[in-house]
Amino acid sequence: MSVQPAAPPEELQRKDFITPNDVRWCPGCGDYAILNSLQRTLPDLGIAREDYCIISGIGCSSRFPYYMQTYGFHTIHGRAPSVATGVKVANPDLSVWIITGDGDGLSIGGNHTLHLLRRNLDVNVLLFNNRIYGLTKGQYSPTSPEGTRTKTTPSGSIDHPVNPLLFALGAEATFIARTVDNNPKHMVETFKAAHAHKGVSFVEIFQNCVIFNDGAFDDVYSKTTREEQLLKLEAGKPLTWGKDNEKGIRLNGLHPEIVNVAEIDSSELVVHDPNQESPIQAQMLANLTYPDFPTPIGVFRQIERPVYEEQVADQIKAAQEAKGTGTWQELLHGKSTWTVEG
Amino acid sequence: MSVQPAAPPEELQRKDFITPNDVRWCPGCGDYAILNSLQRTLPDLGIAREDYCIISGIGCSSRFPYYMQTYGFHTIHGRAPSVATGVKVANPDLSVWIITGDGDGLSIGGNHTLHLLRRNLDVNVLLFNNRIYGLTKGQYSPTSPEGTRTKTTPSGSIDHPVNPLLFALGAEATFIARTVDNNPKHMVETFKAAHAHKGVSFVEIFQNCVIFNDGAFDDVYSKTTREEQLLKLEAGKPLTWGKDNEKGIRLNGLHPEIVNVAEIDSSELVVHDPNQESPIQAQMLANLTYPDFPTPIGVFRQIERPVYEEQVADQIKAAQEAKGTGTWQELLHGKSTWTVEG
Amino acid sequence: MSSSTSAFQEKKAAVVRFAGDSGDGMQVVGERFSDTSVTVPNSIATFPDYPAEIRAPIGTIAGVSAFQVHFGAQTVLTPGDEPDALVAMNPAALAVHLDDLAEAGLLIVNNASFTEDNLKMAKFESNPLDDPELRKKYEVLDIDISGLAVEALKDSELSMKDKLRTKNFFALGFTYWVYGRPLDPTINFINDKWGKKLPAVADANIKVLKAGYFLGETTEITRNRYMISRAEVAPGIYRKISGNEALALGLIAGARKSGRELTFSGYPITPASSVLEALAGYKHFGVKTVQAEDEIAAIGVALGASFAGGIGVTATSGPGMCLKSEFMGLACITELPLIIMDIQRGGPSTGLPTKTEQSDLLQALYGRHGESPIPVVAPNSPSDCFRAAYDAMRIALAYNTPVILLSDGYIANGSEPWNIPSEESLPDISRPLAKEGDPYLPYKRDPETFARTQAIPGQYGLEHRLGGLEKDEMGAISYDPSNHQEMTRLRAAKVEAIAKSNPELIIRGNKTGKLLVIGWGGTHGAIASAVDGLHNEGFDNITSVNLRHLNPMPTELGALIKGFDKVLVPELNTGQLAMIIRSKFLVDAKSMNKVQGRPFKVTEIQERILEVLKD
Amino acid sequence: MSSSTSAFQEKKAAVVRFAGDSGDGMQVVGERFSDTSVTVPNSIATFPDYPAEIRAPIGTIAGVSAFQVHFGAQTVLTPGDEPDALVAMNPAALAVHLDDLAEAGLLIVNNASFTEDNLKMAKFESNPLDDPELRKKYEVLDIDISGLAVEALKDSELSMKDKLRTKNFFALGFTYWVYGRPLDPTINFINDKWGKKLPAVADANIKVLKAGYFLGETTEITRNRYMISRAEVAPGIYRKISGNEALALGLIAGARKSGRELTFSGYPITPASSVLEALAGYKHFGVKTVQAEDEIAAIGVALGASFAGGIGVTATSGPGMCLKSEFMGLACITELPLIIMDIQRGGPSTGLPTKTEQSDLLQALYGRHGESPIPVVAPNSPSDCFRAAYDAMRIALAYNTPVILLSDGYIANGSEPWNIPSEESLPDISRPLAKEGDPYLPYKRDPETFARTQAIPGQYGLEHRLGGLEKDEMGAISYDPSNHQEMTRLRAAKVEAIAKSNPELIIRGNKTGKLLVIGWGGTHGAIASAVDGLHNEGFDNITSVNLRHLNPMPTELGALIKGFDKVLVPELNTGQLAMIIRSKFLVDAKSMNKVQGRPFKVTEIQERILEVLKD
Ligand SMILES: Cc1ncc(C[n+]2csc(CCOP(=O)(O)OP(=O)(O)O)c2C)c(N)n1
Ligand SMILES: Cc1ncc(C[n+]2csc(CCOP(=O)(O)OP(=O)(O)O)c2C)c(N)n1
Ligand code: SF4
Ligand code: SF4
Ligand SMILES: [Mg+2]
Ligand SMILES: [Mg+2]
Repeated sequence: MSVQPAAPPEELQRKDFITPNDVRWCPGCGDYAILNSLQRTLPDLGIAREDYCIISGIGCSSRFPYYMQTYGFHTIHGRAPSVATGVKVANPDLSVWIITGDGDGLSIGGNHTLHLLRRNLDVNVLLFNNRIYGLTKGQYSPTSPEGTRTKTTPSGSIDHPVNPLLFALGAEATFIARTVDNNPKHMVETFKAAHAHKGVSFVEIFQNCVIFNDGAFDDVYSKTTREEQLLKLEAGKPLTWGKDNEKGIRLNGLHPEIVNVAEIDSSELVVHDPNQESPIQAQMLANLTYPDFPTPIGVFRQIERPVYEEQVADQIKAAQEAKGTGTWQELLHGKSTWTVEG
Repeated sequence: MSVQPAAPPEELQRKDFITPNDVRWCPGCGDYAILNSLQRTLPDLGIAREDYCIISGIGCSSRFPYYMQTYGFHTIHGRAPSVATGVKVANPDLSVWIITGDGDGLSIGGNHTLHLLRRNLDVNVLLFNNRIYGLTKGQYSPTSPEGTRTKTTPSGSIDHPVNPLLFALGAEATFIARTVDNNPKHMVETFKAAHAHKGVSFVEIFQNCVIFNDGAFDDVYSKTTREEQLLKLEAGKPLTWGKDNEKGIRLNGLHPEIVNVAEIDSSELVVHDPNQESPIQAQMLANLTYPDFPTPIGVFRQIERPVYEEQVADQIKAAQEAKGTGTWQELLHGKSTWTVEG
Repeated sequence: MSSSTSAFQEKKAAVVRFAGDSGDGMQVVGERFSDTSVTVPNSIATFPDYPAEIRAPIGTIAGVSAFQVHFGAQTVLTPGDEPDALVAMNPAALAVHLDDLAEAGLLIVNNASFTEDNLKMAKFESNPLDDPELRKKYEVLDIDISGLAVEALKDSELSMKDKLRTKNFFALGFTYWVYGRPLDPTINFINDKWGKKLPAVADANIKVLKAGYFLGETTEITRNRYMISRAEVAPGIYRKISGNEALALGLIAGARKSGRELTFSGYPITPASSVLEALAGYKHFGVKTVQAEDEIAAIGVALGASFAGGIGVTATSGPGMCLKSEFMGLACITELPLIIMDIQRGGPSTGLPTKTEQSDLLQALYGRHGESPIPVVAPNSPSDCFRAAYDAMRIALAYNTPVILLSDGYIANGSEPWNIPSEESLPDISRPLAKEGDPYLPYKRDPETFARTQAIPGQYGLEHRLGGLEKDEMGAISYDPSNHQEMTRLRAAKVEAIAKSNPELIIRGNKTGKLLVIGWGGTHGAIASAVDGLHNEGFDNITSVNLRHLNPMPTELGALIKGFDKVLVPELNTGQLAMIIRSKFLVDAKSMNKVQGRPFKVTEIQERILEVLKD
Repeated sequence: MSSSTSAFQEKKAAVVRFAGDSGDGMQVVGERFSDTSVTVPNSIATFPDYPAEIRAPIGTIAGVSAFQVHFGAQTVLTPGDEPDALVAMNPAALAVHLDDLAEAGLLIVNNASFTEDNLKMAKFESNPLDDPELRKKYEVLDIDISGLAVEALKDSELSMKDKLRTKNFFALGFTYWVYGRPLDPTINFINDKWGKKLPAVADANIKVLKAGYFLGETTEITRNRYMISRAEVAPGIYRKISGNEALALGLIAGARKSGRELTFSGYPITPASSVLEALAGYKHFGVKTVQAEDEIAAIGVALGASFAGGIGVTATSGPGMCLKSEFMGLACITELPLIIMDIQRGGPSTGLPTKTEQSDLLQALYGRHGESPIPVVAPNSPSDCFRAAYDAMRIALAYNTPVILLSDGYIANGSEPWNIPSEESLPDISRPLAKEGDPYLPYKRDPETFARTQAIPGQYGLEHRLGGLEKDEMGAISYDPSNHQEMTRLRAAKVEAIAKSNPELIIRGNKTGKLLVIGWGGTHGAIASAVDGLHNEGFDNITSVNLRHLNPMPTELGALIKGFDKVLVPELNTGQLAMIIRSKFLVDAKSMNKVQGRPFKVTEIQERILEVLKD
């Protein structure tokens, strides 16, 4: 491992982010496409390669840092958010990306995810949701639908699954999005939006585990289903989808209902506004689930709120402006001393 | 500690639930009123005293089991939900009450609370929210408002607080309510509703810590403020409050707005329906916060969903119906054996 | 089917290793070979060796999967140090495993897979089969296994891909011929598995199996065949069992015999997951399983179940043990029955998660704050896991205590024949609850065992509160200094008292001599084989003993140690048991350590023993 | 103010304990008494003793709060075994503390509070002041402290409630008179505190303080006064400091001297919370503090900060240590600098959370899975916490390793005078990062220290990945068996190598003799006092030594032990260090144990020493 001269930020390319290590996911795993998309995204962000830091927990997805030619930390199961918090607090200038799985981030690590989100650190969380534990060979996960049969649930799982976006809304995260591993363009767009957001960015990625949960998302995102089942959110645009955008959503009281766009006045359609302060529209969207509703992808919510590590730094600056940066004597002498003469 | 003959369930009284132990909360602590209210509630539920089990974590509030003459388990910090899960899975007939604090249940124990809620065990969670760490003498908690000055945050806290009800909605809990320690009647009603709900019941209780956070809720629930600031939720009734119920809530799109009831048609008011399947109304209500909106108390949501421990038992019953209850030979012989003759 | 061609060389035991790509079905044929061998009967022990990755790319070194079986005419206690025969289905398998092959061992290679691509993936610069040195060192049989399998199926309608998939059975058939094993058990297996659903596949596999066998019969391809004759095996009904399966069965058996309902709660982690997975399949036995959100919750659920009157059990590996430690302290102070299983793997941290190690012993003994003694039981072989789990439950219930069971990846995944016990042969381990109507003092103790008596929610009139704060005998919170001292003493005395109830040490060799070799847990097979082997060579001044109980220590150990000049403690760690033995018995115990993610070899231990004897 | 009435009895040292209800201000007057004593100067040591409850009901036994101060003309190392004088402000205080009072000791009682209600709450059946036995055993002064305080304020406009609140200063004033201490320091304190904001309160307290003093001057109420003359104290600038304050300052000093930014992340827990609380007040020193959601997150944040190039620190107590253990393993295998402070309290589980104990030593050494050696440093007094924290940071940075610092509730809350070090007297502990432009091998080691070199995010060209899986020297994941063995060896060798850099043992007594008394951490004061005391009595065959470094063990310890016939290890646990010493040095070290939530008494240790000498 010797020093490789990296290009200046404006000239970085995908290849600059590829490590010499063999990538060790199963052939066909959705993780490859996500890796690819992130390697395509980072060169365009105007950040020097050495200022990226990828932090993960444990799981198939969490092997990610080993495949990115940046600084990386493959930590322990579920705890990436806390390590990332320390990294960001210590050095707010780094671009920090947390890679986690549905087990890592929502089962063992659910609490750290919650607190990371509410604290609003300026980091990006990519949650690879394959609705299964991949690395430990196929037990059900907190996002597996009820009735999922796995090694540990031969009669079907009985836990009601976590909806990652509803969970993130419960934590009042400032940026919430969803993307899919079979749409590189959408992934790159979403990653860029996540990066652009100042504050915590929570991105759920539907990720296919070919070995233990193949086709988990086919109902909504396969070639044949996606037009009817995916609702692409775009700020300022009405909520419509379908081959010719013929379907739309309007409100009945607080409740969304599907309408035929042709049959109604277009002003009745809900217009997507991710930047509204109230979380209610994002909540309404996060409640939409297959098969009753289309599955929204894109940015659900993006609002401004002070960033944790900046406030840490600000409080220090304010204290230093008020009191100076502290002397040895001030430090050690405390409120009162006495002298014993020699 | 000798056997005290307890009355049959229908004749139990408050005194049957009082232990001889000294209660060791600070004089004036809101915990006393809550204890009182629960001791008044339990005798009325038609359950034998020995079938109650109170399980807590660590904190001032979590000393609760020691003061209830029932079975009790004062566990470790943040982990009461998991112990309660084990108790309920092992014996679904018990009436299990989890007592937790804002630190216990939402800081260290946030993840267990999340998973308890989504799994929908038939237990009751009473979260004593005093917005402070009491037992450890006054550090800020995950529900402390931004800017709270405590021993650990002399310049003010910078973490955006958790809204316990939004969090519970993020976990898709089936019963969500809020009550206040200075209204025994409302507490008893709410506890009874929680008990009546089949499935997990999550109850946030505003609780005053006289020592470290005195008056935290005075803005919304003191004698002088409560009429203007508390919105009592009642199923089937419109959302109105104020001295003469002169204020109400109606919708503007997805957004609630405060109206003068006299100035609008009463059909425009939102009518409270805790039993609707969609969480959207409950979400709208949980978003209402002081000072922009009144603070709702009462039952936000109550829906039906299969109960975890019953499903565990059902799967066992189904397996036994299909395969019998298993013999020694079936257990040990497995798929194939061979015999070595003597 | 038996064979009359080439004469057999008689051997006491042999070791065969099947190695190939993860997709090549090596585990399947390895299992078949061992199942066939037990019917001989031979004594056997096996060791599967999976790649760390779920699915490494085909043909790579990371993707190699292997299965080793040791079978003998005398008791066999380990899967064998080094294979006498290696089946290598591709270049990567050869690259990984060739070094292990015994001198002049038999090397069976599928030369069809030695393509340029595959050689490159295995990082070979040239084809090793072209190297004359290879043939000098080993008895090399390079066979076009893929080609011959396809050839055997020329009349089948299976796709080419499916035809190629049968090649593992060709290799198996040929290996059967080498060792003169019957084909019938495998044919029966194939018919059971595919006969109904996929008769064409069944047919094909049988055909190819036989083709492999007949290759030996009909050609002069090998000069040597080996005969491992019937072993003297104790009479009984046998099955093959892996360590983790045996743990699951031991728990169910214990729950049945104690009358407690079993609630098992776990969080998946290699190599412990399969305990939860196994138990989830026993719902009709009344077993309740909960996959918790993490290891902390898992032990919490188990403890809750015990508090409610069931018996709670959890299983994990090292990282999970860290997370469970706070709850173990609570179980210790509340004196509730509970079983915590640690299937050890290579550490520290994530370490070598798919490899074996014994480095959690000191954690099991001391990995909690405060004075919190917990009994520790360590099974010493796959089948012993049954008895160890049963024993752990006995202790947990009789003494109202958490118990740690320390297994390891090696015995968890390894399997061996198990002489199935009868229901009657297992002791009664039920333990009565407090009686309704009697006065109840939660911490009143049995004067002999020092155990308290449990009362459970739902029992009339016995309401009480447990918790992590120190209590007095009445169950009331107590800050009284002397009460804390006394409770601390009693908790320790209780654990010490367990020793009386534990089975006696099984000592291999004389009770006095020059060297005592002390091992614990899964190294039993290697240590016993090493010492037994030396006994056979006349070294009757060496004795070995395996500790199944690490806390409390066996009462007779101190006296035993005194009878020897030297003590050697081989462990798959850097000397953890040795540390304890030195402290407890003030004897200059020498450590033998290995931290390589692999079990000891018998020969390694023998060498070290001879060295120590010389010193 | 000095006094000329009653003559003084000269004493070498005295112990005074103030005890009353939590609301009686006992901590305040205790602090005043000790602050006044250091100006004499006397050598002092103090021990505050709070109730476990936040606010127990007034007058109850649970609500008693006390403060003990030991002051002497010679070096004083503990707060004293038993008070020579006890001030009891109410019956509950008397009930709790009377037993501790020295034979014929001075008992000052506020008899105004001995009302029927208060007697009942203190569980007295009759008024103990009426018991003639009491007056036989002690020198009892029952004074109407409340009444006299109110009387002194008859001209004040304060409310009756506020007047009554000054009674603690009356008791203080009287005690000053008994020991002939000056009032000025206290008057200055009162003026500083209330003079500006609440002049009436300041006035009242001063008046009452003087009234207390003059009660002694003007009446014949006591026969005895005591004089503890000036101590020979090393010259320097002094302050009083508690253990946890000293930890905070040591960390800030270390961060300044190493050039690393300090990020401290903790989760509140008794008795560790005050470290976080103290550091939160040093923002202008560039200290970053994070109150995390739990102990796991807290150590994760600290480790992240270290990875990013700062120095991460976390502090907790036993239950939190359990939770942090998995992350310690990660810090160990990634070889990042990190400091974990464990302020021990009574265990197991929640145990006796407000009481002291030393029962986490084995957890600190072994409480993680896998072979994961971590250096352990234990400060031995409140002020020593400064140096220990500084030292922990030196080790963490020089060796790229997590370090555990083991303090305890006793030294954390206790305070003593501290001779403030100058900036120059502290060694440079900076450690260079890897150089940009040089090739970077993450696990290449310094040949002497075995430490690797850190490169941090933001450094150009040094991009690399760390993680919990075993790595080779290049930093690549490695499943290679011999690499794992070698890395395991190197991690251990690195920790062993630290011993060379640690300060020499401070040995009290001769280097050979009959008995070596080995202690560690916070028992230093009691053990040293005990042995020094015996030296004074002529026992020059006893030597004491306190281990500040528990891992690695001091290199010279083995040789030292060899020079003695016997070894005694007093510990506030059931024999944890003794276990290690026995194992490492094969010496029959005897344990002296106490698990009562309280420190050793000097006399207890002396008795035990004499017993062992006799054996
Ligand atoms: C403390 C701990 N517990 C359990 C494990 C085992 N483990 C590793 S990854 C994993 C879950 C993986 O699921 P997910 O996060 O969804 O990632 P995926 O493999 O599906 O990408 C588990 C249970 C571990 N490494 N550490
Ligand atoms: C593992 C662990 N960490 C920390 C603590 C210390 N601790 C006890 S209670 C508590 C927080 C209490 O806050 P909350 O849950 O809000 O309860 P309250 O006292 O306010 O009722 C903490 C941090 C502990 N007992 N165990
Ligand atoms: S197991 Fe599933 S998630 Fe893991 S690498 Fe394979 S396909 Fe991907
Ligand atoms: S500290 Fe606060 S919450 Fe705790 S008992 Fe006192 S008043 Fe109640
Ligand atoms: Mg997953
Ligand atoms: Mg609280």
